[in-house]
Amino acid sequence: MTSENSIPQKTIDVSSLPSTMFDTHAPIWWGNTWGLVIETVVFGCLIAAYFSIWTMLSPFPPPRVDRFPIIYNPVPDLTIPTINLVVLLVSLIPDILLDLNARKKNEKGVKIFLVVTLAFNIAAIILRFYEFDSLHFKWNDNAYGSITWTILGMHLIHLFVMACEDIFGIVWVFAKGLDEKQAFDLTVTAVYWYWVVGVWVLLYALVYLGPRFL
Amino acid sequence: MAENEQKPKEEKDEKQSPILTPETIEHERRELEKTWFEPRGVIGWLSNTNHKTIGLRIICTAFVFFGLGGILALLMRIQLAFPENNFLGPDLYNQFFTTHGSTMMFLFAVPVMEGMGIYLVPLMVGTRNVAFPRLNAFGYFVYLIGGILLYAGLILNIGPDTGWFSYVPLAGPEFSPGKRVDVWSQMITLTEIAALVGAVEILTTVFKQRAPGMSLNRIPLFVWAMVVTSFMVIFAMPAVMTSSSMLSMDRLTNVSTHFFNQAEGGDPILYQHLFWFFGHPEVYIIFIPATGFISMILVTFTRRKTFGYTALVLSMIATGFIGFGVWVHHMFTTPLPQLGQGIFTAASMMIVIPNGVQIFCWLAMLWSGKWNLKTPLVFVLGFFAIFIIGGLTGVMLASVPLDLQLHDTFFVVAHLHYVLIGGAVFPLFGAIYYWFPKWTGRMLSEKAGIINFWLLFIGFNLVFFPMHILGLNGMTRRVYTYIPETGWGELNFLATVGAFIIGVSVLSFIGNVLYSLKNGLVAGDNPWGADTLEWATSSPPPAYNFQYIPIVQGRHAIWERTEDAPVITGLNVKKREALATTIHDAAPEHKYELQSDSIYPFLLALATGGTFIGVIFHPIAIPIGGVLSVLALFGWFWSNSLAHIRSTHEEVEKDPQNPEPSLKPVEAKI
Amino acid sequence: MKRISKILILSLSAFTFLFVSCEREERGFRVEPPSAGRIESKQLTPLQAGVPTANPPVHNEYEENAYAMAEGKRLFSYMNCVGCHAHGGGAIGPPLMDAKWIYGGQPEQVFATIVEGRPNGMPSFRGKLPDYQIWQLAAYVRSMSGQVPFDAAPARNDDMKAKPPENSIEEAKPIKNMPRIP
Amino acid sequence: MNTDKLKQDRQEEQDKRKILSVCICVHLWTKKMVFNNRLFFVLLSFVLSGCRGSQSALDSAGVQSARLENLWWLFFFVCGAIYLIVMAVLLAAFFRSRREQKRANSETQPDVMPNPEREKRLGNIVKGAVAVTIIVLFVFMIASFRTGRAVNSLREAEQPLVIKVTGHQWWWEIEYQDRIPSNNISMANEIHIPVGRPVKFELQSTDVIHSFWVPNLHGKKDLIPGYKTTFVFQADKPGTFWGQCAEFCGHQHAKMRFIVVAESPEDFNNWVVAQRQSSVQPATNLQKRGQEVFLTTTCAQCHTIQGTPAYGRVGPNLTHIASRSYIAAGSLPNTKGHLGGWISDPQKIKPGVRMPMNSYSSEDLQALLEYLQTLK
Repeated sequence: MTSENSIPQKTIDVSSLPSTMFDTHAPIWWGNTWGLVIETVVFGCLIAAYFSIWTMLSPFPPPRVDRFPIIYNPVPDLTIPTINLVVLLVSLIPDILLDLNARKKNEKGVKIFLVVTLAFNIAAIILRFYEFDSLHFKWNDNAYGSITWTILGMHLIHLFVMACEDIFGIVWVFAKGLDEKQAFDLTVTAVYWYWVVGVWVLLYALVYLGPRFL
Repeated sequence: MAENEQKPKEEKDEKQSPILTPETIEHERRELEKTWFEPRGVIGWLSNTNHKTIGLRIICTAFVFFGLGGILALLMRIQLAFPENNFLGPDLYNQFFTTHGSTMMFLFAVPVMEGMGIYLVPLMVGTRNVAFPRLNAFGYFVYLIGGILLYAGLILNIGPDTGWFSYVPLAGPEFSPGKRVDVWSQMITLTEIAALVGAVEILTTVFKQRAPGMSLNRIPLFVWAMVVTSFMVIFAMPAVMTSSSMLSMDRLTNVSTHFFNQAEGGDPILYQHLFWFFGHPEVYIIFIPATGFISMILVTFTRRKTFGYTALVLSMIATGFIGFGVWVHHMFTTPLPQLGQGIFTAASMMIVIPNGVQIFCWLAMLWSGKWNLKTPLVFVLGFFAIFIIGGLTGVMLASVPLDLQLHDTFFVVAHLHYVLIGGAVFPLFGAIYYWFPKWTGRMLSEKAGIINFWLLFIGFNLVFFPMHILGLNGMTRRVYTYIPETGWGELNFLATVGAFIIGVSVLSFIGNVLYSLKNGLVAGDNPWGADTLEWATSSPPPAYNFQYIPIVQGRHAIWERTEDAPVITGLNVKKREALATTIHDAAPEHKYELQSDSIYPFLLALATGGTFIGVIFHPIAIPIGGVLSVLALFGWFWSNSLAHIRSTHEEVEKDPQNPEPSLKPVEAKI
Repeated sequence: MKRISKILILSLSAFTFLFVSCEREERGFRVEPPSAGRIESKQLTPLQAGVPTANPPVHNEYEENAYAMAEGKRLFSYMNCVGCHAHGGGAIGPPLMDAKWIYGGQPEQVFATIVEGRPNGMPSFRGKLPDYQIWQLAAYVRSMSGQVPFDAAPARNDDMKAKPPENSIEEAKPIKNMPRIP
Repeated sequence: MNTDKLKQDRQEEQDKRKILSVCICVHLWTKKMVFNNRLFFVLLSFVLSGCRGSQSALDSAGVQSARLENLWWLFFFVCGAIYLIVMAVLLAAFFRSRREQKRANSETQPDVMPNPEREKRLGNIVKGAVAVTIIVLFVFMIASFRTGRAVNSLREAEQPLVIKVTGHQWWWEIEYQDRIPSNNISMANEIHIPVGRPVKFELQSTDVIHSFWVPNLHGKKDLIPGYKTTFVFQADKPGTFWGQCAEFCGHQHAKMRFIVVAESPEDFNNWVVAQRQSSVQPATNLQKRGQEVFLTTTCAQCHTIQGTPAYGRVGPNLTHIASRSYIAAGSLPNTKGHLGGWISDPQKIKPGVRMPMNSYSSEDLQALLEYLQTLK
């Protein structure tokens, strides 16, 4: 129908349509969402493995007897993990503001909140490394150690990815300014961060509160 | 369902622009040709992001792996032809059957379906390219690296030898020394990344880039099939990635976790659950696209509209859902509670219902249509004859008591080949005969096609029908030999003969393809008189697919098109722009620019693949690979799309060669 | 296209040739034992502790073969070596996780120790095990102190964690300048 | 009366002849068909071989496998009928298309607005077919549920004989446990069970996952390391039945076989008594030399012979090796020649097996074989 010899009789001109739309209208938002669905399923599998290992071990977590100090009820410590949880939850505030500023194309606000978000992100990464100690086990001690390290590690990878995205955003905005496309990308990145924080609330409850209170 | 009178309302709001003149058409065509010019040279080849090129690459690569897997199967059949045969020995045999199974599942069946989807879906929904062209290229390279890893392993004597399921503890660190299983698990992770990437592409493309007017109830059935498949991929593949990563971590140097170590609280059955939570949906991930092929082929070759469109769509969705609830029927012989067995029996039998609905709808189409009995339709008829046997033996396997006898015997081997070859490979061959003219502009030979079909049909039944009886006679799976007292020799010999007939049939297919590429009849735009949008453009389609995005007025876009239907103008021809439409009604919403060609997807794939392969040998690969991957990603997002297009424009202008394909102007008579 | 395929083929074949000598994974079921054969050390007295060997060290091919070392590991528990040496930690017998061994740590010395037996409890396995299995054991024993390529050494067991897996043990360094006990 | 009897006899004779002649005719006809028609032969052999064979799931010898067999035939016939019906519909559609519309080609006007009445009629047929499918599935489900319950009901029905089965790579360790430890019997790859009494198997594995399967008697059950599973079955007629590992377990998965000997309770008791004996002491010089070879070389490292200092627990218990009918996990008949070949080069017969190659002088080997042959 579009070959040379048949000329279309009627046309619909779309040249006046906008070139960026936010949220569910945009393909990239959908791509990001599918990615998050995949990651959520991965965490779902890890949670299933966690419970499966729970049923295999009794008591759970198993007493730590092969290393000093011996701990008979090695439920994970709560101090650093809770601080990290608070850090992550508070980081939502600059991130929401970043989201709003990007929508308003407010370049100055975007710059400020990008840096603040990155700072929170890096703080979370550093705290995460201390968090591993509060588990009392190493990954190769037993299956409990393996699964908790893996859950924390998987989440740590997401924190790293976010840090890279933030750094990229900062470099771009400071070098090239805030164009429409970049503003939109920042809103999508914000969705990713909401997910990273949201999934951590559940994982925190599972890994740290679960053995203590269930 | 009233699909004809509903047109998106937004269309009327758009201003009607003046009628196009031949000059503007020609001018815009030249501009599009420049904008969408496919880069040349080695770097160009590696950075091409056109969905048709990538799709064909995936399909060709998958067929190469199909051939390799088939050669392994032939060697295995020679080993089993006689009792106490010494052709391969257990070590090679175990490597071969593992590689055969893994190849056919991970390197052939899933990728070839994804490849068909990546080629056809953007054409069928009427858009210029997939939503994330660079991601698409990345997916292909990751898949290729995974496949090369498996076969390099096999050549270097590190071929995996624990079966395509790699159950622990056999595949665990203690009983599989060396790197063999590591190669397997990294191959799995790489190919699953590729599959996930393809699924994200297809879902986003279908959700946001359909041609105006293609509301949800007008989407072609193959596109629906790919949507359901992609959903299943997104929910199933992460499970196998998790289990294969856990297996790697259990095995790898300096990691040595205890996920599957019973003594330290791990659970070998956890692996089976995770694996089969993926492993059963995998079957439908392979089968549902094939049902899409069948629905498309039947419409074209019975010359009638789809019978039971809604029922077919719903039954595909139902299959997708129930497919996740049946995985335990692979584990009926493990210690499981009775209640669980009952539930999974019921679910496994329930999945017959949607498949039954599909088959009955197709039979109704065949009953009421006018048959244009060409090779694609012949392959679909072969599908009926074979797949239904596989489906019925599947019902037998769903029953717990029968499964206790049949599980892990050659009966299961027969069943799964009847389902996968009958259910996926026959429709796939039909689909290739159907769409080959679209890909290449030339028809495949009909005569060779019929020969191909009969050889495949006879050979297939000769190989796999006796296996039912062998299984009932007690022959278990994955045995490298058997003693003469068992009396399995004759039927096994018969099966080996059949395997060679299949080999000849595949050779005839390859011959047909190679011959027809140069000498086939020239196909016009629409040689089969088909109904969907991909036949509305030239064969092979231009890089930009459609010069003007068409408006869809019915389920059968070409058949139901009125004479005065409008087309879309106003997309920027100097940019790689696509039209985004609303999810439900596919009304035009906004335009947006697709990413341009880039070498970075290839570099990222190299970095990712290098990390996964390197970590088998040394943990240092993780930090190095991680940094390289991040660098590649920075390059990926940083590289300006416009700069690249400008350079290709110049390249085209310098290039005296006319990029237009020169075909003889003779139309084939079908 | 042609050029690309040429490059691809070339690089693939280079890759293949690069690794063709890699025999780490070979599973020799009916193999000749490493060249040394039986070590014929003529012992006049059982007291020959710490005598340095004059012969050049024997190359035990099994130390580069993952399958052979896994077999050695299996034999280590089958032949009840665990009973005295524990999982390398030592109990009744000396520990094997360090490289400072009374009767020498070279492959042929380990082989000789297993074949001949040693005073104070180490039994002789002469004739009780085929030579090739003793070589497999010797390779495994050396892997416990990280003296074999770590990507061929056995990984962890599917049982209680008694020690870190052989493939993650750092290579043990003999302690130099230790005061000699006369 | 005499004549009556005579008549009767003659009548019977005639009947017999008639039957015989019919039989001969059928026989000749079959023979003719068999020899003249290869295809028929192939089909016949398919059909027959389905119900034959020492290791066939359809040659049941126990109450459970009989139930499973019945369930199989129910599924087989119903599924077969469904398949034939669908194929008939397809064929009918083919001829219908031929007859009514001749042949279509790609220029045939597509039927975009089909006759709504016909569509509705077809729709109703499809709905009916789906309904029938659901009913058939429901029947299948009920049948399989009932069979499953019946098969499981044997558990704890009577005082079962308890046998402990341990899977090793690649052989089966069979232990009959008794309250008095010295009465324990340790066997390898051969299970003796009394006819008509349920036998409870306690299954466990020491290395990887195996699966315990005797097709003639019952389905299979996995042996998973760390899990203890039980499995009950019963043989209802005497015989020797093959069993095989059904879960891939490494190099020699194919040759991890065993036999189940079902015998009358008296025979079984005799066998038990014989197995509880210690090993036979060597009588001749050659046998004594053989025992010496056994005890001083590699053999004793892995194998036990009760009554001698050989107490290795790695390989099968050889106290009564000569009473077994197969060696090498059911892959070689137990003859002197096979035993000799197996001892000197097991890696040729079962590559990868855990038993090492042994290089004995021929005299030593002869003596060893002579000794092992006496261990009834």
